[in-house]
Amino acid sequence: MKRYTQHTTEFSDSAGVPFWKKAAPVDRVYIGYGLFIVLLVVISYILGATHFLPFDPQEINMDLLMAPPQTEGHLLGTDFMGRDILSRLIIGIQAYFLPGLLAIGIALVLGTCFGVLAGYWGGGLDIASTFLSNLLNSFPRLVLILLMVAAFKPNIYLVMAVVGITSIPTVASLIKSKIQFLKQKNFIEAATALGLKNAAIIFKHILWHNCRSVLIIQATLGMAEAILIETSLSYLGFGVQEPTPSWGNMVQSGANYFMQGNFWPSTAPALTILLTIMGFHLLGDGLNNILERKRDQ
Amino acid sequence: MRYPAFFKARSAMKLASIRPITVLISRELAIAVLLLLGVSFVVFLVLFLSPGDPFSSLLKEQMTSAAGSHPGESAPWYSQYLLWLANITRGNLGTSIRTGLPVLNEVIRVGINTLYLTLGSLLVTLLIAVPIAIVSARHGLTPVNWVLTMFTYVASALPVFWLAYIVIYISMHRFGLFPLAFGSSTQKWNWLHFMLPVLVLGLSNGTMGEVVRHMREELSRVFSEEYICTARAKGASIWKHAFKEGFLIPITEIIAAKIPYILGGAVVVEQVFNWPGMGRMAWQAAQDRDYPLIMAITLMAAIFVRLGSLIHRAVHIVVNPRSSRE
Amino acid sequence: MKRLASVFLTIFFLVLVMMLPQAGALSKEDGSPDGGALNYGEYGRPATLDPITSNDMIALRVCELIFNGLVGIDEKQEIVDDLAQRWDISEDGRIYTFYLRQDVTWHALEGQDPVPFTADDVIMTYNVMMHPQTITPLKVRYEFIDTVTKIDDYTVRFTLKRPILNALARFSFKIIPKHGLQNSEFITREDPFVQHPIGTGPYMLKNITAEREVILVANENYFKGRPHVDKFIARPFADQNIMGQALMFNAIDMIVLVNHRDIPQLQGDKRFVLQPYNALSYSFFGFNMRNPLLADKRVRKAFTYAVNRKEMLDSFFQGQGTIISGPFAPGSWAYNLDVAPLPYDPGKAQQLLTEAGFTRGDNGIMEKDGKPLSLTLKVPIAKESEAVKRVILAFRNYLSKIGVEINAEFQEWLAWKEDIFLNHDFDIMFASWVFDDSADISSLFHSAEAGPWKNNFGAFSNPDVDSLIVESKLTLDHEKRRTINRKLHDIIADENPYTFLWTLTNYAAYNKKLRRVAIHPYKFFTFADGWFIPKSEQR
Amino acid sequence: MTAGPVLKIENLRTFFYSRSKQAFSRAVDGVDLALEKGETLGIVGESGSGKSVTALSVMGLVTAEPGVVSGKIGLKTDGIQKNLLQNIEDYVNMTQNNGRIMHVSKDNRGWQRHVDRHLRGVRGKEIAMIFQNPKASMNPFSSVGRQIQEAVLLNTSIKNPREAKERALYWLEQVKIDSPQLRYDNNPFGLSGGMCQRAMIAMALSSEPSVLIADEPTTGLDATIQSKIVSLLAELKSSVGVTTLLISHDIDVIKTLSDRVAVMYGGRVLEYGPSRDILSKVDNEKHPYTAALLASIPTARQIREKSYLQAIKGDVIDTINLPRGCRFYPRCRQVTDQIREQCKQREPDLREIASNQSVRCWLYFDA
Repeated sequence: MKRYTQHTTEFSDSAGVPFWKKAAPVDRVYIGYGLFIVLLVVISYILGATHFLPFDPQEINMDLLMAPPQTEGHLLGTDFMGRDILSRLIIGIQAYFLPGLLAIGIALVLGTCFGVLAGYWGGGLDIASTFLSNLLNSFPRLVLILLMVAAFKPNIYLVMAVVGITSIPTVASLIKSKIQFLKQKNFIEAATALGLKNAAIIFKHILWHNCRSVLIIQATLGMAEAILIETSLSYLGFGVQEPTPSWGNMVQSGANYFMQGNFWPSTAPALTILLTIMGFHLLGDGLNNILERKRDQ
Repeated sequence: MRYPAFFKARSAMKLASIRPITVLISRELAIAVLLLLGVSFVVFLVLFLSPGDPFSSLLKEQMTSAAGSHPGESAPWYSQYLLWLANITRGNLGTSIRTGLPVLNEVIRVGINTLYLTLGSLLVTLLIAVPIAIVSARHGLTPVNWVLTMFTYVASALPVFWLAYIVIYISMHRFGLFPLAFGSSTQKWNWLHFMLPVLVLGLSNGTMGEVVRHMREELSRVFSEEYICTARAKGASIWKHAFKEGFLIPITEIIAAKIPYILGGAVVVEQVFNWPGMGRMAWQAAQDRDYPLIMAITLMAAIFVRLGSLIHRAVHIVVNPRSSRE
Repeated sequence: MKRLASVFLTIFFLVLVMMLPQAGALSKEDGSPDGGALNYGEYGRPATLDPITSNDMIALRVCELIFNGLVGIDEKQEIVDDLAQRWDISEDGRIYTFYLRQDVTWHALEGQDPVPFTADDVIMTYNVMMHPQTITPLKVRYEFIDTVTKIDDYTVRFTLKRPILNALARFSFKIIPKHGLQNSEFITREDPFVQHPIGTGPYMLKNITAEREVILVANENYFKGRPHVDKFIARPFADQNIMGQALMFNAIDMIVLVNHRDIPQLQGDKRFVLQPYNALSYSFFGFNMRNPLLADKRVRKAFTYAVNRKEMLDSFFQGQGTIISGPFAPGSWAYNLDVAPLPYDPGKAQQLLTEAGFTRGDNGIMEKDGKPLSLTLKVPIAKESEAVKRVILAFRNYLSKIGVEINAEFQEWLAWKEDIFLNHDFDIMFASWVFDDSADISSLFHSAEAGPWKNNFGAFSNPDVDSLIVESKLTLDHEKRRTINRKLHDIIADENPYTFLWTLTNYAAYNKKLRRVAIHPYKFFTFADGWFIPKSEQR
Repeated sequence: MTAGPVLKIENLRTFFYSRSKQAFSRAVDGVDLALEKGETLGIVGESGSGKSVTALSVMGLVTAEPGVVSGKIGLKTDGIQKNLLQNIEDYVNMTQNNGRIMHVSKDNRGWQRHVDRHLRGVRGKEIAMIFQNPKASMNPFSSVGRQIQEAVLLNTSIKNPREAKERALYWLEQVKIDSPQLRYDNNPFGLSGGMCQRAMIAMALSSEPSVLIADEPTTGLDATIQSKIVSLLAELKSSVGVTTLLISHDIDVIKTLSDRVAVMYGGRVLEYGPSRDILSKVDNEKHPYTAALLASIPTARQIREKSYLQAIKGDVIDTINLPRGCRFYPRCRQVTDQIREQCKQREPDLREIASNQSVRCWLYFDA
């Protein structure tokens, strides 16, 4: 079987082609899907914030425990307290929103600092920040979280701070390699020769113009990370606690009935997690392909 | 006349080419030791800052004998740390608050189990991800390997315990097999008991999608290197030439980078599959605030991570002589 | 919940009031076949296996197989001889003399001759238990003993500080061997004995596997005759759902405590026997009376009225339990059946709050002098136990209906303990207590017990209760105590320091192959030497 | 043995697709060349004129899509005689409109697989190649000697590793690498650029090929080393006498080494003939592009007088938006009014204007 790739000539002027048209169709699908998920997340957030939900997510219905989908208007059924699963799914994103942002914030800000110190000034700072990065990398994230839980109290913000801190090395190494690449191209020397101040070079020319996309991609991946970690922690009992709904604790409590053949209460949130994380990952991937790798051939 | 000179020069060359490697590897070792020191310090710091002063109980005997004073009060933090460190280097990690067993033995015992699980699932991850990466690096995204790639993305986005439940459910109701790896002393040993947890963790440790992407990028980058073109031009196998840079180095890189993630996933998988490993013990220790135990587990996990990256560095140094110049 | 019970169990021992459903005289010449193995699943693993330092249920159950006490208990809950053949009690009830069996030997280590059991072991056990370096929850229980003396190798005399009721039952503590300990003065968890116990019981520890399975084998020289089942294997599980499935899949033969959510599934399964037994513990919501809002009896009572306990019991526990009104085991001599549990009556609750001076605020929350009735409920995290979550959530829900806001805070176990018992930083807490075997509630409700790490965490204080408790402790007359306790029950039910919920019926599930199973409510394996598996079903 | 060229390229077209511009770049657009046995054919032209792509197309090394789309490359040596682009039509679908290619589709994977199979025994064995940028072209993870040894083992009758090593050492000596035994174990990064290029040449020659393609062998090297490599190549040409396709933008190199020369521009051969005639004499009988190229080389006098260099005005043609007429027309300075319309409208053929010399320019013939 032969698979032909189609190429059509175009004799028109091609200078002004927007970047999304340059993207491979696959990347466009990825980004489209990712943006769709982000949109859903934002919509859920707004719906949750304005209480525009099919049911009150906290409303307990003792007569309707573990109802299957479509029962009495509960589109996705009810959970072990007879609460509406759909409403809880919608509002569940809020459990990740601020903690996730905290993790992302820590990772991006400190990671960028580390990266700039290591890449821009180099020398001893480079060695020191590489050492610190390696040090942070030496801790398996979940084990470190368990250590923190043992030492302090389990709290989603503490956990997310740990997630953020352990993500620093990734961001730092990306920023560092970016700066080293720019250095190789004599970009920084040229800028210095133009009389620009260090601050201007770093903030405007390096971070804003060249590292923006890297940071955006890392932020999308960070959100996915936060959701997955919280899910694992929920299983271990240290995640977001009732009555606040989070997708993680919904899967966990639903999974208690999984073995008895009652799949739905855990499947609905698990699929939500799956689709959302896929969305963030694919968005990051697509952006990476477009913005970072395939500038042009 | 010619040969003696030749041999002399050759041996000199050999020396020159080998010495840097041993030097470099020992340097890596030294860095690893330094990092472990750092890890121990961080662990110490976390517990030191935690409410409840876990160290006074840990170091009680040493402190009183060393400082001759009441523990925890007069001793400054650094002497506490040094004492603790000295104990560790002597192999004395204390005894578990919960069971009274020496922590070192306990952690080594469960550590080995976790190592099986970790390495096994790493193997699973690589066995699935690498072929997909190779195929898509070589042939681009065809529908088949696009589907496979998506599969790896799905796998890495699944909550691991949920997948574990599904696998257990299916294996019980479909195959009539109860997938508990350990705790089966009266049952006949079945390799599937071992395989399922490894498979679940391998699939769903959250790294597979990234492994595929990394391998694919590295491989396609190497395939577009000029020396691969040279290799093709001289009729040699490009796989052979791309092996070291496009395969060996990225794989050791992945192994080094993903061990922490897999160890994290192991915490959950060990719970579900009743695997008597470090993760399960860490969870128990976190609940009981069994400080000596959780410290030892964190250290042990860090040792695993450092070992992984040591292997990576060693391979990198041995394979790539350029790095000896860097 | 069970976890909590397991910890407090060691502080309050039980009154053995429940009649066990299966009974029957056992003798070792009963013709039942020997052989077979019993795998049973436990949620978690035992920390230690000796009877002194251990404080979890799992270890307690294993100890029941390995060790014996001076006296034991039969299936009718009556005290029978065990290591002591017979005993004398002095007229004034202060001197107990035990005449020990002379045919008892300790489990022999491999290649060694069995060591005979003597009075020295009993005396050492007592001394070790009471040694200040020994950390054991048993200590408080035996403070009533003044001295112990050895009369001869097979006779021991205990002198009590003062005569107490039901003292004989307390001599059921497990005896450990003198030659077993590293240090014969005290025992810590670092002693190898705690992991490799030697006892006199029907089973001896073979080994603890790398997977932390505890493997026990039949003691051929057991003084009551060799037990029938060859092997007991305790298997630790880390996930209750998986443990339930393991039973269904015959990977294990018995679960000592079945999760309530699994009961319907097991009930329909012909392969298993579901055996109910009373948990001998009760759940409650405890109020912190340091909070001025909760210091008012009417508020506390309003809360109890507002909660539909029946509905919760039916929905979450399949109705398997009894709603209680006081801190005594229902059906026991101390329980006052005249005090009925408060009914579910939100209207009455509303009314009581109004009486107490609360009015509905703007946001629907009751308030008094501008202070809203918004309380913090602290609960320990129990992984996978959604029964606790359900009760908490339902409680919130019921109270919100009468305008009380409850902020549930799930805390890690140790942090929770600190907050409740040390810092007293809570308004309401949820927990369960094990019933005390002599119906002694002094540490719960006596006002002197309100300090840090003491059990009157809510600082309940009532002069009548105080005096009644003291009076009850001093009396030796059973009938008189009964009257006092009935009075106590009445006052406490009225004062409502707790919202008493229920005592649950627990279930053990085991494979049908196991025959003549009699179960002790929480020690579980007390009668295990009589269990057997028919030859045809031994694997 | 039959007479005729060893390598004959006919109507070779190699296209690239630019996704961002959504259009083709016609890197090589109908090139005809013939390489006689024993001679050195030089291809000269600015960067982007399609020289290297021609060489890569011969070797089947074009990986970008769609790649080689049409043509015929006949290889006729002692051992082998085949069309290197055999069955290319099976893999390519072209639609033409008025002679212009509008649409191409290609089963590139199938083609690659086919080529890899088809060229087994050709690559290395019959045609060896030297690349520009020698340091990047040697495998950095393997020693220089071992890479040569590998070539020997793969492409010659020597199958014994020890013998192959001897042979590799011999070739290292042939390319004037001092103390070859020492260098044998060196990795490419340990060698200088010139040294690397020598090793590359040794590697190419060690396969004892019938045709050697040298793709910009001196580019990327220091000037002094360039001249050394050129003289080495010249020496090897006389001593080994291998048939060579030499590609360079450096006219001096071509002049020194090649017997015949093809001047390429915009994917087309504009002039083709003996290098002596084309590159040395300064007279009018050449394509304006060649003249411009020659003029851009500073002569000794120019350097002495520090006069301006005569660069060719304008940019190298964009092979995406090709003009209808002559490709050099936009930059041509010799257009006369008489032929201007023709230059604009129609592209001239490559016609013989003297013995062995062909030119593609309206100046030399009528429509």
